[in-house]
Amino acid sequence: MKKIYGSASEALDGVLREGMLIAAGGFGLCGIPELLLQAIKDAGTKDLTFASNNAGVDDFGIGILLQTRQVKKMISSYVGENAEFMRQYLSGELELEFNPQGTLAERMRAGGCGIPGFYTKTGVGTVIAEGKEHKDFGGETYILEEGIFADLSIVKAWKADETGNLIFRKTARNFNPPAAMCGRVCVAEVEEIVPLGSLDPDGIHLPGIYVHRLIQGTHEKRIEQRTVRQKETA
Amino acid sequence: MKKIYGSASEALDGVLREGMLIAAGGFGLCGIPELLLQAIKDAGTKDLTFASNNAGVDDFGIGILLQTRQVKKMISSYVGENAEFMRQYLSGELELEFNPQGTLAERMRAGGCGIPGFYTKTGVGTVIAEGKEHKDFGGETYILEEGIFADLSIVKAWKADETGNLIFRKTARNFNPPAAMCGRVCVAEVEEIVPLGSLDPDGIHLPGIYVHRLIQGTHEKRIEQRTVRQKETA
Amino acid sequence: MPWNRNEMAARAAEELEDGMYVNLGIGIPTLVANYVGDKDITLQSENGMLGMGPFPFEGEEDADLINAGKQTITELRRTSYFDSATSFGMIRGGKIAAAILGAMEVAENGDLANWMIPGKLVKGMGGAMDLVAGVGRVIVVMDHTNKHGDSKVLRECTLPLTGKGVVDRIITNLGVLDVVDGGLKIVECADGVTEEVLRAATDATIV
Amino acid sequence: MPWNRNEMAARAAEELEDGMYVNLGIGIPTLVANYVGDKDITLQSENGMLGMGPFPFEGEEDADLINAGKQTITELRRTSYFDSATSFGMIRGGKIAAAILGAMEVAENGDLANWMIPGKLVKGMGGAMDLVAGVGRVIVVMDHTNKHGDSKVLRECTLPLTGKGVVDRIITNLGVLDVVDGGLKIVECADGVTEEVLRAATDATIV
Repeated sequence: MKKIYGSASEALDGVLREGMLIAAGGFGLCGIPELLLQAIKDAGTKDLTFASNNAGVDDFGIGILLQTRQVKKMISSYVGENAEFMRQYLSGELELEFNPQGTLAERMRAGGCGIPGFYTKTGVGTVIAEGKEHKDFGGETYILEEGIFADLSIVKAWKADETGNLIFRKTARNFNPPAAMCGRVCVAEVEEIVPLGSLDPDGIHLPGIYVHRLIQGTHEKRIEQRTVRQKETA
Repeated sequence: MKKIYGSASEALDGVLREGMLIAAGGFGLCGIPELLLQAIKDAGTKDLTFASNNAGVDDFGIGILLQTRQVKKMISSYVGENAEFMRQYLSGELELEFNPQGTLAERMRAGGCGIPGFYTKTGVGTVIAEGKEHKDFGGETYILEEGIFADLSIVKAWKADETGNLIFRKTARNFNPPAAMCGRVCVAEVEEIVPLGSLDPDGIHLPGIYVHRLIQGTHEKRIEQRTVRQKETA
Repeated sequence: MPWNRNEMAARAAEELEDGMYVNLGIGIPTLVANYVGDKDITLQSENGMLGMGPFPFEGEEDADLINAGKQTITELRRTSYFDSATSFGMIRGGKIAAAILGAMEVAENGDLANWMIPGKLVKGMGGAMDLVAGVGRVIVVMDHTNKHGDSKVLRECTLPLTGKGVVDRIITNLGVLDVVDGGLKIVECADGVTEEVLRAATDATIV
Repeated sequence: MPWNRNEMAARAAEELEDGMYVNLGIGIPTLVANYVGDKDITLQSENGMLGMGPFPFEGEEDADLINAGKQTITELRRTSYFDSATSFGMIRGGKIAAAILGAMEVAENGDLANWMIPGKLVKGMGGAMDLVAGVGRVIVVMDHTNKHGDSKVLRECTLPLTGKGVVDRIITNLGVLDVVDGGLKIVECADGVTEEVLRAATDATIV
């Protein structure tokens, strides 16, 4: 049962279709499945809905699929830093469903864990709560949020073994595990596929059961806000 | 802000009270907070409710608190291997709330994650579903299960640093992370407290934010079912 | 001649396909692992492990490494460990392709009873209710009749249920039955067992 | 003389106690980290990190290590990383003792608006709604008035809310106010600011 594919395009062969819901990992430009996004652009699949915390920037991340008008709808918590996004949104070409960031992450995990709905205090009394079921627990009001069940997950990890066990690096983990969990099919791109047995079984961040297809590639890993401090001189 | 205490009894000082709800980690006798359970026995606190997958055996684990009649109620998925438990239960001295194992684990995580209720398919159409709210999602029926919000969590880990970052070993992880999450106060016992900075930040299983008090001790780590295979002779 | 325990396990192993993640229950299901042959099967242990290995050699037992039956086991090169909430998340979320479980009773509508007998000591359902509710395919392996010779394959379960309409396939010492619309369908008879014998031993609608 | 940005941050830092886990928002709240002194404070970055360190030295930036403002940062010896679901689990679950956030408007009942202005470009709430709903104590740090001189502390918010009744304390350039029954209570005035000046600048009930 080979999970390793030769390229992002090969790994996506047969799983892309118009109008599908794709859950994508990443926060800002950190830990995004950049190779798979490029392959989706190359495939030209249209009318996609993305559940993704952000929408990338104009020329990187999901932004490249906005330029080609492949995205119909975004389910996100924050879509700043993207002029093309705003243009399409304001002109009505692009649908947008704002989710609070934690609600989005939990909705992905819930979908992956067979939980179709859960209650949260987040957003009670705000526009987010409109039209949602309200329910009291212990005298406090919560709203019902639904699990996300995606057709496809695309995620980026640091290392994998051939069975798809994944480890992430620092804050590049972010939405990748919950996004991976909630897809019917999950394709992962990694910086390095290591020999079976070289990952610590106690240190696996995402077990291979969640990963159906796998590619290794070279990542640009662009930095959005380069902030530094000066070395103090003695 | 010191989290490290000198002994299990010191770590529990001021947090035990009669009638409280305690979430305990462990599966069978694997990864149980054996030192803290012994200290609760020594403290003699009564009318305790335990959310714990199992109830130990007669002379180890939660079993030692059954012998001293300190337990009023168990919330568990499996309570075999314990004659004293059965005696107290059948005589009406002990209350028992069965939860499916996955429902119990998720109820703990939910409590720790501020989720007062979630829907699951587990138990629909069984005695477990009686009296619980039913709700349809996508044409399928689910039942509402509530988060567990414990007064105290007691867990056992392998290693900790002084800030309470924990790592577990192999299948001794089990219920420990979700149990730790759902307590208002969490006390952890570990085999070794290692110097700050010696745990890999990418490999922390349970961040120190969940751990309020910490002890190091020597663990018996009893094996319940010793099963082996024979070495093939050449 | 009906199948013995090992033959039932071997037949159950035929249900498993390359690449599957599988949960095996206690008893005959545990034996299934001996018959997977060259197939690339990953076993889940619901207490928090994927890639369960065989029992350890004597002296190599590890108290921190047990399966859901609380037996000492070993790890493999593919093994990963995780907590119980994550473990049942993958079960509930349908990530486990198949569970092979024992049963006390199975009904023709797929109802399963395998966790309690009223009036007897109740040990608990453990992870059984989660497994039957969540995994992709539930295969029951059990003797066709109980020790009194009564069918364990029934029109309706008499015991408290573990899950409603959850069983896909039943493998017994007499043969293999599928749960289909309107009742059970005979897929296969054990060697030397005729369809008549199987029907006669089964207290359920066979379509 | 009203407090400047650094003085507001320094005042906000007084809210933090030894051992606290804290989330700092973007803007003035970020400066609070400079004033915690010897106190043992652990900063959370909601994209999946506890124990956030300072900005890296030039040339040591790591694309895999950013904060919730997408800035490059560093780790500490106490650092742990986790996924976004876990991160917001700890926020929603009340494990973070305090959040210090900026705001566009705060009302006397604790309502907070800090994520959108209708008719203007909407970027999204990010993690703000989760933070104000979940953390133990919400402290707002902001200028008392907007650039037109109008009070940002109001009887009722006019902008879409981030959270309802969520703010505990407001620290502005003019002083410190607590949300209490019936309105706001003056805790402290900035150096050289009189209670009369603070009242006059505040378009809300002061009790």
